[in-house]
Amino acid sequence: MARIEIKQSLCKGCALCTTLCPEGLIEIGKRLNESGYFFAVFREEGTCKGCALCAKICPDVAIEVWK
Amino acid sequence: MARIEIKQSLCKGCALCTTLCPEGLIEIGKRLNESGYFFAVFREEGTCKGCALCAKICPDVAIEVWK
Amino acid sequence: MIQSVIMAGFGGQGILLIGNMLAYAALGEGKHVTYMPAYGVEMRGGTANCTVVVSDEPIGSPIVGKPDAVIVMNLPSLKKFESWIKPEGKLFLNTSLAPADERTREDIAFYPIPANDLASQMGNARLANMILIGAYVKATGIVSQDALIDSLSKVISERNARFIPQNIEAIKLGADQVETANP
Amino acid sequence: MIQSVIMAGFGGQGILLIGNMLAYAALGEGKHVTYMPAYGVEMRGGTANCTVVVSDEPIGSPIVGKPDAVIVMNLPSLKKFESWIKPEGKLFLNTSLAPADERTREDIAFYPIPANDLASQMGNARLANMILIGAYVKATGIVSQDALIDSLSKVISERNARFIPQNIEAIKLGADQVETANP
Amino acid sequence: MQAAEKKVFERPRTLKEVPFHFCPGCHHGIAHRMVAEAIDKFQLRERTIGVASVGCSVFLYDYFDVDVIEAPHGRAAAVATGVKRARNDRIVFSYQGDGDLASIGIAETIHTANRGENITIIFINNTVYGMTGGQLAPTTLLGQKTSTSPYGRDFMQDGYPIRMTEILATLEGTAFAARVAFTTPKNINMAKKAIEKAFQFQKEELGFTFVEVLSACPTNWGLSPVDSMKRVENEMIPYFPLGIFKERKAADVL
Amino acid sequence: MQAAEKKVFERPRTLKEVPFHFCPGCHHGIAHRMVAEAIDKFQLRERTIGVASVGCSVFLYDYFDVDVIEAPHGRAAAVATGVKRARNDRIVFSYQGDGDLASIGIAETIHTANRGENITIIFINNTVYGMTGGQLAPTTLLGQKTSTSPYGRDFMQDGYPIRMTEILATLEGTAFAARVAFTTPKNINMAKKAIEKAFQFQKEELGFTFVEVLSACPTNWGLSPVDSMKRVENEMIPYFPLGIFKERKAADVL
Amino acid sequence: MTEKQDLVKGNEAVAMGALDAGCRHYFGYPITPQSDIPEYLSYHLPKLGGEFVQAESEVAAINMLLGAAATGVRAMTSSSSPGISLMQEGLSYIAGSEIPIVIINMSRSGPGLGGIAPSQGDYFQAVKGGGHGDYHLLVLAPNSVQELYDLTILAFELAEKYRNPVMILGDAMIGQMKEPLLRRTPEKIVEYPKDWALTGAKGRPQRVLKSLYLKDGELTAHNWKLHQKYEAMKKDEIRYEEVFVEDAELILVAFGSAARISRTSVMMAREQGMKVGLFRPITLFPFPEPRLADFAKKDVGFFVVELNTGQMVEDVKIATAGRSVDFFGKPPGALPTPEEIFEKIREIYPG
Amino acid sequence: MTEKQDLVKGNEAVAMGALDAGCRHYFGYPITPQSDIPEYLSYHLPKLGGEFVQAESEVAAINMLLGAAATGVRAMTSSSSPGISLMQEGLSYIAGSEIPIVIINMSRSGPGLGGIAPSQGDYFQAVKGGGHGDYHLLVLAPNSVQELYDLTILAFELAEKYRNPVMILGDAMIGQMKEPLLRRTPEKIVEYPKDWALTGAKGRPQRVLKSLYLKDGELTAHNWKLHQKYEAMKKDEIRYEEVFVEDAELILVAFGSAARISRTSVMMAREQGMKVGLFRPITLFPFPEPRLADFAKKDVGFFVVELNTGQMVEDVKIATAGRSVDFFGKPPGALPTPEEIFEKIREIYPG
Ligand SMILES: Cc1ncc(C[n+]2csc(CCOP(=O)(O)OP(=O)(O)O)c2C)c(N)n1
Ligand SMILES: Cc1ncc(C[n+]2csc(CCOP(=O)(O)OP(=O)(O)O)c2C)c(N)n1
Ligand code: SF4
Ligand code: SF4
Ligand code: SF4
Ligand code: SF4
Ligand code: SF4
Ligand code: SF4
Ligand SMILES: [Mg+2]
Ligand SMILES: [Mg+2]
Repeated sequence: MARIEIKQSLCKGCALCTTLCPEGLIEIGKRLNESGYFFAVFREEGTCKGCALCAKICPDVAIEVWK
Repeated sequence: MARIEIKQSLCKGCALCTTLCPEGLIEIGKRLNESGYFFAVFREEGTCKGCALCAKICPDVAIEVWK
Repeated sequence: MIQSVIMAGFGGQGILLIGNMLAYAALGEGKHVTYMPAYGVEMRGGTANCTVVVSDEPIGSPIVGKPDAVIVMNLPSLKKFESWIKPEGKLFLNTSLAPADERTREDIAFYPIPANDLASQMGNARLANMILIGAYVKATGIVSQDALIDSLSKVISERNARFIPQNIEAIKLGADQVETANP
Repeated sequence: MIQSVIMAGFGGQGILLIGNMLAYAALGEGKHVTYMPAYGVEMRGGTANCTVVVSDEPIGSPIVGKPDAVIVMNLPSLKKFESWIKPEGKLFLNTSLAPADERTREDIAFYPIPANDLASQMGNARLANMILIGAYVKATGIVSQDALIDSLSKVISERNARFIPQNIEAIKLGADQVETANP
Repeated sequence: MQAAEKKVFERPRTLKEVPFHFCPGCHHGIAHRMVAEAIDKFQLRERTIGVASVGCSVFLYDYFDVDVIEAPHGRAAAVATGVKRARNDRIVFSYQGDGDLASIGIAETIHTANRGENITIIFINNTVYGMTGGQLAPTTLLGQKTSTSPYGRDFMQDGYPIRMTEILATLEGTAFAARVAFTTPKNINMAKKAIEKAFQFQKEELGFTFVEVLSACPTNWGLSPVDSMKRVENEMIPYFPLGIFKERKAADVL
Repeated sequence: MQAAEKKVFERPRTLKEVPFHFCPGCHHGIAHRMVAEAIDKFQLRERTIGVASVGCSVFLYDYFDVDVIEAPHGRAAAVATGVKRARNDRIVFSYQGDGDLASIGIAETIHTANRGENITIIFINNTVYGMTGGQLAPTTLLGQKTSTSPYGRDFMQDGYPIRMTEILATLEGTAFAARVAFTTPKNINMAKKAIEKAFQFQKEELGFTFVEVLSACPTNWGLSPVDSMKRVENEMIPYFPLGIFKERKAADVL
Repeated sequence: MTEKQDLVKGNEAVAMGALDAGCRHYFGYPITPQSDIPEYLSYHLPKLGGEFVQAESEVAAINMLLGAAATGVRAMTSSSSPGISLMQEGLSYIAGSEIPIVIINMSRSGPGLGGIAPSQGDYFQAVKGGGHGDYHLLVLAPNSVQELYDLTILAFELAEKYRNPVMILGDAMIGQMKEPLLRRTPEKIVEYPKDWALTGAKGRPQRVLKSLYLKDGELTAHNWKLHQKYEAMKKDEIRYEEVFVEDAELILVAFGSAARISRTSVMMAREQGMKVGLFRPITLFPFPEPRLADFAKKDVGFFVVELNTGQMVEDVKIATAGRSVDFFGKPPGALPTPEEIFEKIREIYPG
Repeated sequence: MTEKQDLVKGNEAVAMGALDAGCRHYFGYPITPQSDIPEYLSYHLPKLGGEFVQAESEVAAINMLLGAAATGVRAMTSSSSPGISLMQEGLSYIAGSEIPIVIINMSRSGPGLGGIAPSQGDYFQAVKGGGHGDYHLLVLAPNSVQELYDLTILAFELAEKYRNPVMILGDAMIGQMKEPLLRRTPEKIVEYPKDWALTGAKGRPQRVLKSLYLKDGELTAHNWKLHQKYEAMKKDEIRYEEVFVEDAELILVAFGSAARISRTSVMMAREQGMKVGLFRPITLFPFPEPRLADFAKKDVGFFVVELNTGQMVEDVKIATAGRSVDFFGKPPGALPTPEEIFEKIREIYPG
């Protein structure tokens, strides 16, 4: 039962994580953060494998992974 | 009947021509030129082939060759 | 007559674009004008602002310490520039991103305009800047609205010419806000 | 007492070496001294010269416009420096390479010395400079001959130490010329 | 159960808790993280001195919790040489863009490698001058439009995209030279290993180490971050092949 | 009979009747003559602009009867680029020493080659800074003593002798790159041909052309001219192999 | 010859001026805040058959310029402070070899990397000579977009007239601002004989451009020759602008963007009835020393305003020997406002 | 601590001074007339465990120096005019980053390649700042072999005291001349805290040395901070030498080798009964302005002698505001003789 945490304030909404997650668990949300970016959100529903690919590609080190 | 002419004033006595002449026709003389160098001299006695090796190696373009 | 305005906001909000429009509009009306961006090309992110001075006489400083008006598109810019405004000057505030109650001065004319919300209602959040410049021009009369609209063709590339009608609409919508905002 | 000398000749004649010797000799005798080469490291070929000033007092300029003496080892240097010599100064000329009749001044003491010929007679043409410095020191008494001889060990590397006796001989031979040259 | 949960990916110690100023989707951030991880891995933070270069990565010191000196544009390799010669028991790395390293700084780069200075250079090749607004870089691909090659790079006019890793690999002083990218999970892993190896080699005093990172500049390419990633894969890698171009065995030094 | 006699070797027209200032036995003189001969051969004198560099060959203009511009130390390739870009129908060559070209000027050299500038560089590698009195050059051989490597060049300290022809040959913009020497009649002929080919290529607008000449500096080597020649043959050639390293066929340009 | 005004950025006005002066060869390296110049030229030069070369560095750029200009073509480079520092050796060679070039310094904040904001910290470097040896650039300091254009054209003429490098010293403010520009393309480009240009020695003796002089006395003579050119510039090329100086009791002296801002401050002072004038050197070298010396004969105070901690103020002191010279400096990082300078005027204003 | 005098070349005295000041890191590139310095150090440094690096260029050298000195070690470079020009960007960074370094300019003739003869054409570059931005080097101008040695040691101390680059401005004359030197190795090297040095952030917060300041007002503050240092130098570091100035009616002002030659001319004048004195600035920045201003209060004339066409004369004019200042310049190519200067004195001497 792995999971990730996306630090909303660090995310710039680049969407690279969304393309790499093998489970399609991340999407760009509809809300702006304080820097004016639509940030990525973790869709709690699916099964996260804790593969950390999302974190490894995140240019803003906005993702932490728990397993 | 080839021959060479060494321009005494240009010669710096480096002796490179003496080492390259296949006929051993050139030697460094015993007189100084106006720049203070013992200059090379052509020993008229041997048979110059006009190969121009002496001229080609002369760093001071002091040698002309006739054939 | 000499009038100066500082416009400020986030990098992507099109601040420099409306600054340029105002400058072209003034030029179109045969006025003297200076447009001065404060930029940060070598620093990514951050805020953008520019100063436009319009005058009937040759202009000295393109930099002003006490602008006649300020157009503010986000909160940090409100904090930075509100205090600069000349007494009895004008503040045009994008209340969608900088709440009206964050302002502190009472000695100036205040034009609160929910530009992002209005723009979203128009179907394109990026029109917020047009709404504000429309309001500013209407409220100050610094140039005519026609001149402002004419300037669009100078700042919008041919490739994007199809967006011009939208922009005109937004300018007019902004102009309409002036009465509501500061009746 | 302050005495200055310019020494000049072709690049390879060991001018700077004898200049250095004189400077070391002066230092050895506890005098003030400056040694100033005019050099052309970035230009190959050409001439070399140096100026040495010896004094009992601290020395101002290491450059002199009117030297007390000039040591000349070739013809171009004679042409250049003869006119510089102070009235009643001294000219030491290597007549092997610069004929005595090329000189023009009569108001100075003249020491014609066939240094190259003398050196060749000693079996080593490169000693010409030693002969001239020997003569100069003898004629001026600027330093003692002993001090000059002592300076050899400062300027000649250990590898070449075996040549020192030859050099001493040449210095003495030079000193001996003074009387003959300028009786 | 929360208690059993373990953090399997976290921000490296050497990277401060500060948001990057980079544009969205800029690969500088990924490269930063990997360098910090390598420093953490070998526990080098307290003896590392970083050299910041002039380019989008100039604020290195805002992110890396190590001592940092700021070099003039292009001179980071020379500065790093000075640092290392003065403190040869410290770990010294520079982090440079393609304009910085391959254009204005190519002399310092080549001679630092040729001297075999025991330092590490991380080289960010994004085929463009990022910080100054997208001008032609020595690595700009043929045909690529930039703000100073508005008609596309033409070799008759602007010359050819330069392959730094290949050039440096030919030099005797280079101990390790590799080119990496972040386009696929496999490439990401390879990149991480290469950067680690560079620091490891430095630790073992094997000589000059160099990692070229093919990197995206969405802002100046005028592409989205996702499309930029594709461009790295489809356009850059074919011209700038990935791999290890030189890896010295310890014995070579002797 | 005198009348039938023909001059078979004479001073080339492009070389003025002026004695060189070079030291006895210095190979600069031979290289000068060959360049002048190449210019004569293709009748280029009246449309050639030479670029003098700072080194023992700085007085290029005293010897070559062509228009000449004097470049700052190391920058001859950049100056030549400027000349050629301004007058692309002229023949432009620079003549540079190893300190000039491979040390301070390596950036300009590499980028000029990389841009494929249609110029010719004659590069005199004598493993030493001649003009300034024999300091370490980037081409100084390992173990060689110079006035700034008094204990002999040590790669741990000073790095490795750099092979410029090999580096330049790897660049796309280079049309012709060769290394030659004057040690034997065969090598002398090869040298002459290489220099001619460089000018011919330029005439045909094939791109950047480069000839490295292994050259003796008897003065700073502390050797006689004859022994210096032997050193070129026995010590330099083994490390700096002779030959043509790149020769572009016309078709490559297209 | 177009007569219509357009809204133009300062940097672009420079590029337009260069094109209209007949310059077809540009060599440069990108640097903020002047990259609009190479960007504009990289677009336009190829269409005009010119050459735009992005050099590998500023060192390479200045030397490419040396090579190109040596052949007699009009050529230029542009950069900003750190890049200009890298060009100092080349500039010294160019001045020494008497090659006419134009160089633009849209200066930014220093020292070091500093920042990209406007600054006048490079006055000394530009005016006293940042490179080695005894030489001077002719330095022009525009303060408007129109002047950037006009002085760029003039720069090419003066460079050829004196066979000397001419620098336009601007800064991030005037380079980035936009104003209406009247692009009055010259009807005829003023040119000077090019009997020194390297074009190949066809049918004439060899020509050499160099700065090395080793023969006895040659270099001394060469230095004096250069000196004479600088004296000639002092005689013939001094340019300045004066506003309200006739009756002024206090003369504010400022150049470039500091002058532009100060102009408003002087207006404010006049509105308050203070007799304040503005003296704006347009040529920084030659410095309008004689004109200031004239004012110094009257009972008038001087007030120098610079975007630095005090550089041109030294030249004002030399010119006004003995007079009181006040100084207000604002080193880079934040521009002074007209109001701020006006406050200083009020403090200083006599009585 | 050796007490014996030896005959030493000026350049070597610099190298000895550096070693005796504890400098163990040298970075440089050969250039006449200073190559004796790197040659000497390449021989001695390895024996002392130091590092001698022949850089690929002067640009590389100054940046290696920046890196080494940033770690807190004493480090230096040396060069001559064209090489110093190439270092201007680096120097501006070093000053801006407040890194203590020592740089030697054994200046030669310019502009451009010029020649290798002595010259003082680099005064402006050294003193006004040849690089971009508002900064100053502290500049020392020795005029003897002994002073070359002593001032080199002092240079390292002052560099650390002010965290500022210190330049020794010599020339081919004092660099090449030999004189007796007393190598009085300091008993204790004067050092200053190095709480800014980059040594690895072990057990302490990160340290950063940089010159980029982008936050509002930061760079302005940084520039004023640097300015305060220069003001402090003006207060505490002015050095000069005076000969016969007390009763002088004419004060000859000269530095370095021009002063050395002039000293003999002044002696000649005194022998003729002329009341002539010599004022020799030892620090060129800070310039001994207050001291000259004191003299200017008296009825005395000034006569500036320089090996150029007129540079320091400007600073003398500023210092002596209003006084008559005569100038004799000898640009490079031939040194003036004491006799020549004496003739000028005779022409100028009042009465
Ligand atoms: C001497 C000098 N020249 C030019 C500049 C301007 N400049 C700053 S960053 C840069 C290039 C940045 O490109 P790159 O090195 O590729 O880094 P990136 O921003 O792409 O990561 C330039 C030209 C400068 N600061 N200093
Ligand atoms: C900027 C600069 N740095 C250094 C020098 C001094 N300098 C003159 S020639 C030279 C090197 C000469 O060596 P090389 O290029 O190998 O030519 P060579 O004399 O051996 O033919 C140097 C360092 C200079 N003139 N300018
Ligand atoms: S850890 Fe892997 S599965 Fe989980 S969100 Fe990230 S990429 Fe998707
Ligand atoms: S990769 Fe990082 S910055 Fe980009 S959208 Fe995902 S969490 Fe946000
Ligand atoms: S031409 Fe040949 S044979 Fe004749 S002298 Fe010369 S080398 Fe000897
Ligand atoms: S090669 Fe030439 S210079 Fe040398 S000795 Fe022979 S003729 Fe003289
Ligand atoms: S400009 Fe390009 S390289 Fe710079 S931060 Fe933005 S995306 Fe990254
Ligand atoms: S020093 Fe060497 S390279 Fe220079 S001329 Fe003499 S031998 Fe030739
Ligand atoms: Mg880049
Ligand atoms: Mg060499």
